[in-house]
Amino acid sequence: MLRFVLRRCALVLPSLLGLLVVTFLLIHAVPSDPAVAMAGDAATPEQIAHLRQQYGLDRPMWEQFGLYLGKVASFDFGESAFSHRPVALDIVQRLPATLELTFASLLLSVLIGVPLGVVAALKHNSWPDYALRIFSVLGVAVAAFWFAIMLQFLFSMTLGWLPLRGDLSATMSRPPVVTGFLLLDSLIAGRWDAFGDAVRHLFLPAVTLALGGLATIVRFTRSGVLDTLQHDFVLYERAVGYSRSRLVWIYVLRNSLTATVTQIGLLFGGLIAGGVVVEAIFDWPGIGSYTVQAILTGDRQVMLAVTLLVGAVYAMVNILVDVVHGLLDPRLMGRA
Amino acid sequence: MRPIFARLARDVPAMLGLGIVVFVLLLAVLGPWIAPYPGDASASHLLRRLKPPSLDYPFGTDNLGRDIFSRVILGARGALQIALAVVVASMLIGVPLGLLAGYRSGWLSETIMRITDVVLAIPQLVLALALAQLLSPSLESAMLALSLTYWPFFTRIVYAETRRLSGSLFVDALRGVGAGTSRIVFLHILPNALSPVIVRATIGLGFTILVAAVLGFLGMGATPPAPDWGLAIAESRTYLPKAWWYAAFPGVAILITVMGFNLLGDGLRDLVDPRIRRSR
Amino acid sequence: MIPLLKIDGLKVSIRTDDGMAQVLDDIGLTLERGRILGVVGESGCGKSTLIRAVMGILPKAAAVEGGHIWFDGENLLVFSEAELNTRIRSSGIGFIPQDPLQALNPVFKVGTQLLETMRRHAPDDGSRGRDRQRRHVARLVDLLRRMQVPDPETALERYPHQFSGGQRQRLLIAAALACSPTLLIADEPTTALDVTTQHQILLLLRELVGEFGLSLLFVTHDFGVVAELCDDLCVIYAGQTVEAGTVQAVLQAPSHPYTRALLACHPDRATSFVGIPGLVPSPLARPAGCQFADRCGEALPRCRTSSPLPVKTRSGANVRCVQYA
Amino acid sequence: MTKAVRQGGPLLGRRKMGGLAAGALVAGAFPAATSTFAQAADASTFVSGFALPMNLDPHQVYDVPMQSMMLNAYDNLYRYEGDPPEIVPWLAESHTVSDDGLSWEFKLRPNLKFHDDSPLTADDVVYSFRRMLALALAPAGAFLKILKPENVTAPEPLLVRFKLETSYAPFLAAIPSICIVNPRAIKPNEKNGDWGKTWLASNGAGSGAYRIVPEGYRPLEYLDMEINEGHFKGWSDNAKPVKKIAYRPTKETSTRILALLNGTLDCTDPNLPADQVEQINASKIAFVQKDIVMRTFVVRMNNTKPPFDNLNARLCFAHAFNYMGFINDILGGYATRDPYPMPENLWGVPKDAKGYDYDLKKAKEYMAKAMAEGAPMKRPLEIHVQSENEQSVQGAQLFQSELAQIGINLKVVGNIWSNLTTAAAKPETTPDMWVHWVSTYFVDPENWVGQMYDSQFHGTWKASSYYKNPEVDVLLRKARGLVKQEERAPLYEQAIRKIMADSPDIWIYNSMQLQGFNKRVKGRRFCTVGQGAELRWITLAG
Repeated sequence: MLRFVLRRCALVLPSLLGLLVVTFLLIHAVPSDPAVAMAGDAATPEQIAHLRQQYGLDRPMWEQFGLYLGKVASFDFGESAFSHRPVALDIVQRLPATLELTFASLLLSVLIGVPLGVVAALKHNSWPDYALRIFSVLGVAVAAFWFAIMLQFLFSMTLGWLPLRGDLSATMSRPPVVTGFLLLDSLIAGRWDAFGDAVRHLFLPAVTLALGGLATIVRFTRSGVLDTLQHDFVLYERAVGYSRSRLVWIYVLRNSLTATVTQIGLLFGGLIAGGVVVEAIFDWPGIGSYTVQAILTGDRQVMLAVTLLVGAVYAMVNILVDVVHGLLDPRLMGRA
Repeated sequence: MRPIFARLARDVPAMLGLGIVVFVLLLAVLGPWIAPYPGDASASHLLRRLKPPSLDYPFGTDNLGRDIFSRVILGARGALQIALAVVVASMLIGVPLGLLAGYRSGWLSETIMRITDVVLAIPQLVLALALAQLLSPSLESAMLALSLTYWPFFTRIVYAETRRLSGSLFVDALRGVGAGTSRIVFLHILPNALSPVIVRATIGLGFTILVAAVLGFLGMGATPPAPDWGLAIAESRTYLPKAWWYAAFPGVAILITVMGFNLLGDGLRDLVDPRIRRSR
Repeated sequence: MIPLLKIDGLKVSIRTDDGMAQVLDDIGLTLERGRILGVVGESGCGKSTLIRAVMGILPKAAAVEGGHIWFDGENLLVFSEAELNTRIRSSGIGFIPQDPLQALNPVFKVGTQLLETMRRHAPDDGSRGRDRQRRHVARLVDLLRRMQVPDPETALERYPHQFSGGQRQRLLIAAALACSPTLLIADEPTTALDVTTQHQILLLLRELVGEFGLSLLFVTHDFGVVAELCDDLCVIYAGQTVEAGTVQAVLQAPSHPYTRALLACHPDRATSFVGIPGLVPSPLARPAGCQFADRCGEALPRCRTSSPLPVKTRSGANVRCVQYA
Repeated sequence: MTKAVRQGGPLLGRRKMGGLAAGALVAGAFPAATSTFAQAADASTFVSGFALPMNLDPHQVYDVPMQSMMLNAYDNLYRYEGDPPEIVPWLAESHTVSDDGLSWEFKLRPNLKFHDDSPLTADDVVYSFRRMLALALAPAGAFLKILKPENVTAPEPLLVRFKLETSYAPFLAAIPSICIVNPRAIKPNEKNGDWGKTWLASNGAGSGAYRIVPEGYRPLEYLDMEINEGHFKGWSDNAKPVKKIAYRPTKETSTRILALLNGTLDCTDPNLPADQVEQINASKIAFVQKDIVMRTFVVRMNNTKPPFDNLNARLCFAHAFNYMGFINDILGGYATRDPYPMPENLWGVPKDAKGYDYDLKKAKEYMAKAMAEGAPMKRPLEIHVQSENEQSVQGAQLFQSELAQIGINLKVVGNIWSNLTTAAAKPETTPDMWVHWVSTYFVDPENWVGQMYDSQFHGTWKASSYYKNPEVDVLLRKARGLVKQEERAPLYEQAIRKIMADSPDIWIYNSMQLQGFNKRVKGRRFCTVGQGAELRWITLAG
């Protein structure tokens, strides 16, 4: 098992290097001169030239790449051209918020999506199935931002149950940063008030983000269960009198989750990017709004770092997916 | 073909999807003749800004006094154009690469598939946004960006199918009777690999409309005064929550169209080949 | 004494994309206590549907249109799903499936799966909780040892793919016996096995019937197996019982032309390898009259008009053929 | 046409319509809802919707969001106060300037203290200016050419002396843009001679009325500040100041409005769209504050590209913009028509000069003249807008539809600020036309006409019309070298008259700032520099 994981990790490195080269080339083909934007509104041409020299922007591209690679190897992602803060610091501060949101929404979509997918499969080709399929496709097709605003209306304005924006109330003091994950840090500090407040703030963005993932999970669980139900062992298990619920929710479901787990892996990458809109609407202090900001200002260091980061997360999650596949299906472990 | 269609006809969601797709296609073709104010594609009328839905303007008017109903109808053509252009372009890149990588083996195949993997790992939205910025934000650059990030999906599917088929008996038999490579690939493998490609493309059409709308939302897609749905939503944000109709109707148009393509694609997927359930 | 299992006039149809399929059309059979009944027929004649009807696991699209399934004097067809589960499955009727590789859930340990059945269906011996589970494990280990499964103590901790085909079939037989049923139904349990293993399994089954005082309903397409194992025989064709009687009687003097044709095909007996010409009629379009008429070498004009009913022949068998009417 | 309506009808699911309708109803009804999260109960925390700067170092960033942050966390030698803005002594008590305008001396108040209680003296001022010059980032723009680091000195503990390279009139006007920072807080955090750049980007080292709480800072997301009881100004003029300022910038307009209406925010950012005013004023909880600021809206023309190199062509375009339609109908009247290349409320504007009005007939006449002179008026033209800024898009769209009426083909191209400023660095890459605002970086004509129309600034975005008139260059340079306002004003008036005659750009309006406030906010004072972001006078009622 350990050897399997290590081998997969080793295979990831060349991919990440390839990703780095491709993004580096792409981003450096962007015509906008970072030095101009970096210097700010009131800058003089001399200031701009000075910056260009300071950041090595006047050197040939391969030389810039070499320098960058050397730094990346030591986890130094340079400095944002605009905030002048170390990109690594910004990412370390923001990634936990996005991960928290991503996990919460994945949890929601799995907790809701898997049962719905199973029900759709059991009611295959009948009205409940149709309704669930249409509903889940609606989830993909609805514009997240519009849905988010509707949630804000209902839960924050009319009912007043949940907060409108942000990750913590303005009047609530933040627990000391230990892990960077607000929920965990609240628990570590024993701050139940902050924990409750943070959970309430997490709710609406997580629901919005869960919507797209929900549809995918329903869809793949449904087809996974349909596939499993074709197998002889289901018939056997019925014949020897397994209870219906245990048959479906334990014995069939575990066989059906392979495709779903693959999808969860793919979703994870998508959620980080898809979080952009949700993070903007709910002012969630995560990596999504950071990325958009970087793109709008042409902040190359940040764009590179985020691309690498998302690529790395994508790769890690896919390794995790393989591991989970192994846990779900012992036959795969035998082969690995 | 006939029994497939008969089975599709019994799949209620898929038929709903087909109905929607046909309806949107009709709107796209006939839009300028159906829309009550076809001139509102570009004209502005300051005196009737942001009017709520009424008999004259069933969906209300926008920030420049244009009839949203007309613009929603006129937007169908653009939405389909983007979607088709992106999907066709991705297929033109992805399918030949997949055939090549799948039929040949050795370094060429390896290289193609490794590049495909790398491109797949690039966060799509980030690349699309970066490219949109690279070429200055416009519909064309958004389309290019989307195509550049979408082709690997086709390459993967075609690669897998080609691998499977080129190992199959009938291709061996063809080789045995001395059929040329291009003949085998184009006359025998490609048609067989086509059905998963079509399914992927159908879903891709819906997906592209949605991503194009997200790009529009971030100011990287269509440019004014195009009656683009995503752009309308982006423009409407300044007027929310009061002018709810401004965002709602273009939003519903996107919702229905994307839903149509997805339902149809899902139905086809269920029909054509159970195996591709596993390949996303 | 009433027979342990008696089926009469069983009719089952299944709704398909292309219309209603009359899969079972007047099946009748009787299994006396302590005996082994072989049910023989070609593929597609309705054997699987028959078993699923007895176990109460017919597909959703299927409907029972007539007949009875008497098990120990009670009609199983009127049982609810819950009653079937609590009173019949495993505890009353043990089931040995056709393909041991496909029948075990690949992602769960063998022990987990076998104990799942016992937890619900093993006879109540007064023990509870951990204690009950421990007794179940002990019984399974005993059974596995009896079935000659190697390393019975660790077998429960292994996954299905870690066993060979024959071993898996032994596991499943042990599973079928675990809850002390009075009837075993075996669905071609040896087809997936090689000849030697097949023989061993048959011997084992034969022994077990005597040892545990069981009755066995054995479904197969192979007369050779029937001859080796069974006491009684029931031949079905196109959803109907065409001939039934003791193995001895039927094999010595097969009455129905179909039985004769089948026997002629059997490699042990056939003088030359000839199949029965023609195809089983589609269940979607059952012809009028005798179902076998189209393929029957002895068919008469009236065979195509009137449906024969089963009659008793001199040898003591029941035959559905106009020749005997 | 009703047929088409009916066709569209069934597509919208009943529930969807219901949801929308509910949304609309709610939009009217929610001010009544008192939310658990409307934190009106806490009268000591002011939740501000002002945007945050890219980072917290006032020597690295200088823009409108930075002003709103630094006016509260830092102090300056002089500061703009009041409306209209007036430059007043702040950390300095007074200043003197030599007759040649080269030597400036500022006398500091005694007993000034930083947040760490260490004394603020002339040495710290010297350190601050040298740091600003060494970093050479945005705030240094006004100083780099005229001030060398070694020429900022502290001859006495409370006296700072500046020796300028050349006489530069706007020097005093630019003094409020430089914050005095605490070297004792910064120096321990310096790395490789970076002047503590990385550290100060996320921390505070000032003396202002409020103190930055570093744990409460996440770039562009949130920032907490707490009151500095020992601020040199004292708190005698505000009996109940807010104890804590919580910056919670809100990115989406809709969230911003909702947050104001349910009490989550005490104020929005100062760029509220005009269409939102009515709704907010109708609520029980909030209102919109209107203030005239100095922020002009300009459509630039690239004077080097035909047809814009032709005066008649430029005059044609100047007459084709529907100024009042844009201001009254789209901006709801919340702006002032400003025909000058400068805010009309600033000194140096020739009040008698007449600007251009919307008149398509005249535009056509000029177009004919221009075409007679060979200007390619019919070629497809492009106007670039900032996509993320709805108002610039609307202005361009309006212009496009007017020009279409006289047969000119204008294409609206969405773009973003960083690309536009890069493109504006060369005349070849500068778009035909583009749209932007010019905010108050310092209150001086130099901020507008000086930097926009003196040809020495070609290559910067402010001078991106590439206008060159030697007479104007002479006037503007002369005015820049003089110190006295009464001597400079006539020069600017003269220059502006010439510029207006050449019509290099289309000047549209001077902004009115719209900012939403919770009704519990009392005591606000406004100044156009910083857009009223200084919060030391604020009290929260209830």
